[in-house]
Amino acid sequence: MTVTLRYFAWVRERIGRAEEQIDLPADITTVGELVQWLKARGPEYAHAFAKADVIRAAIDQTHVKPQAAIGGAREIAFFPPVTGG
Amino acid sequence: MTVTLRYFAWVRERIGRAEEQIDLPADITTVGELVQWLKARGPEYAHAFAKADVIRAAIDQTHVKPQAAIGGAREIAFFPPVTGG
Amino acid sequence: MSVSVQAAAFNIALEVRSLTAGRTDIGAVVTFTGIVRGEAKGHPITSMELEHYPGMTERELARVEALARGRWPLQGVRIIHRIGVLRPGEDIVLVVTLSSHRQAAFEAAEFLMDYLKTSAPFWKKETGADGVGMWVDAREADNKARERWESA
Amino acid sequence: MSVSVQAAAFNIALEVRSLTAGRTDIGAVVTFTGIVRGEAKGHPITSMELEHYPGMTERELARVEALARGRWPLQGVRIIHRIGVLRPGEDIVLVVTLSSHRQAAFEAAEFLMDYLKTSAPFWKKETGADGVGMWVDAREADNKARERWESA
Repeated sequence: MTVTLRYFAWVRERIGRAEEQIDLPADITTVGELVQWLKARGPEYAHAFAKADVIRAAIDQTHVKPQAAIGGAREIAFFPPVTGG
Repeated sequence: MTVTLRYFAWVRERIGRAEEQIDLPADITTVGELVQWLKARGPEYAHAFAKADVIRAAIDQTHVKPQAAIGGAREIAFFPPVTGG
Repeated sequence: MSVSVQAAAFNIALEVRSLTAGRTDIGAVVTFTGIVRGEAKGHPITSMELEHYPGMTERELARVEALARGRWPLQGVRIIHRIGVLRPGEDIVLVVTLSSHRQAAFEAAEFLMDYLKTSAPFWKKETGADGVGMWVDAREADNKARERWESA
Repeated sequence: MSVSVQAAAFNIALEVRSLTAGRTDIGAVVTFTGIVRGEAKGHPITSMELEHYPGMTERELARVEALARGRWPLQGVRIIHRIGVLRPGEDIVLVVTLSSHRQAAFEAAEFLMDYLKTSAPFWKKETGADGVGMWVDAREADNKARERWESA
């Protein structure tokens, strides 16, 4: 399954890109598993996700918890806690 | 002692005037006593102060309770509960 | 002078701008505007007249402002209360509070309105479609709203 | 559409007027404006950049607005959040709430700000006098402010 990953704020800066398409391995079923898989992709990912519990995620533009099932997600985003307003 | 009395809103309308000067009898020492004395002055005063506990008072432009001493007041005002804002 | 009693209308943006102009220490601005409604207790009203106690009004508003400033770290306060005859849809009152953080600005604005409603010497008279003017009764809810600050 | 994400500045008076024009059922209008401060943790900042997640931002703001409308009797809501580069003293965000009575307008405005601050996908980066940009950390106080609505 192909999924678009999007990164924002310092997650984006550390990874060095704003978005990318990935082929999701069949054994990755939750957001938390995806984070672990990404961390193994290279030092920039390891750096971005070093404190994985700080990073927030959204599936198809809705906030989700790490244990959320990826299901048929088209777009998964990772970002720091929000600071608008 | 001469004191200026001022009336506002429906207290003013019932009494039929916005202000007047009175010579304060020596035995009137509190706002509450002044109200009782005013009520005896005529039907328009009796009407205005019929529900004396509803009427608010101010001495020299500061809110006071009925038991407040009149002391050297120059201006005593009577009015309904405020409804601004 | 941050307290005004006036017949003229006000402009929220101009009032806020005059308080914030040239400053970079303000993080939060809260405004409250009270407006004449076209109905009172289910009956249409055509106008509202505001009577007040000149002199005492300004004193009370200044006193209430001082109470708020003693309670929250405010970088600015503005109170405007209109008097005279107003029509439905017209502004009655404006309260503006400025602070570094939003909680203080929100709380101070609520506090100012609760105190203003229960202590500033204004009285409203509403005129209905029949041309008869009726003095507005004080609301118990306003006393309750004020009391929460006294017990806090 | 009562939610806007835009680079352009806004005018509070015009926004309020567009919500109240021709209406006589509104008694209370509360506005909150968030402004860029010239200092962060004691250090001067020269600019702030706001990044956001286009699409999700509008969805979150609309969701938060719907939550507020479900909780208070509101006659209007407006949310504007600016993006891009802003300087100290410039407006960041505007929330406007309209109701018949002031308590609802105040509470809904506070609620909207608390939810906006903790769920709308915006991120602030502050640039100091040395030209170095620093991402702003989320404030625990904002999470606490939001939690009070969840237990209420």
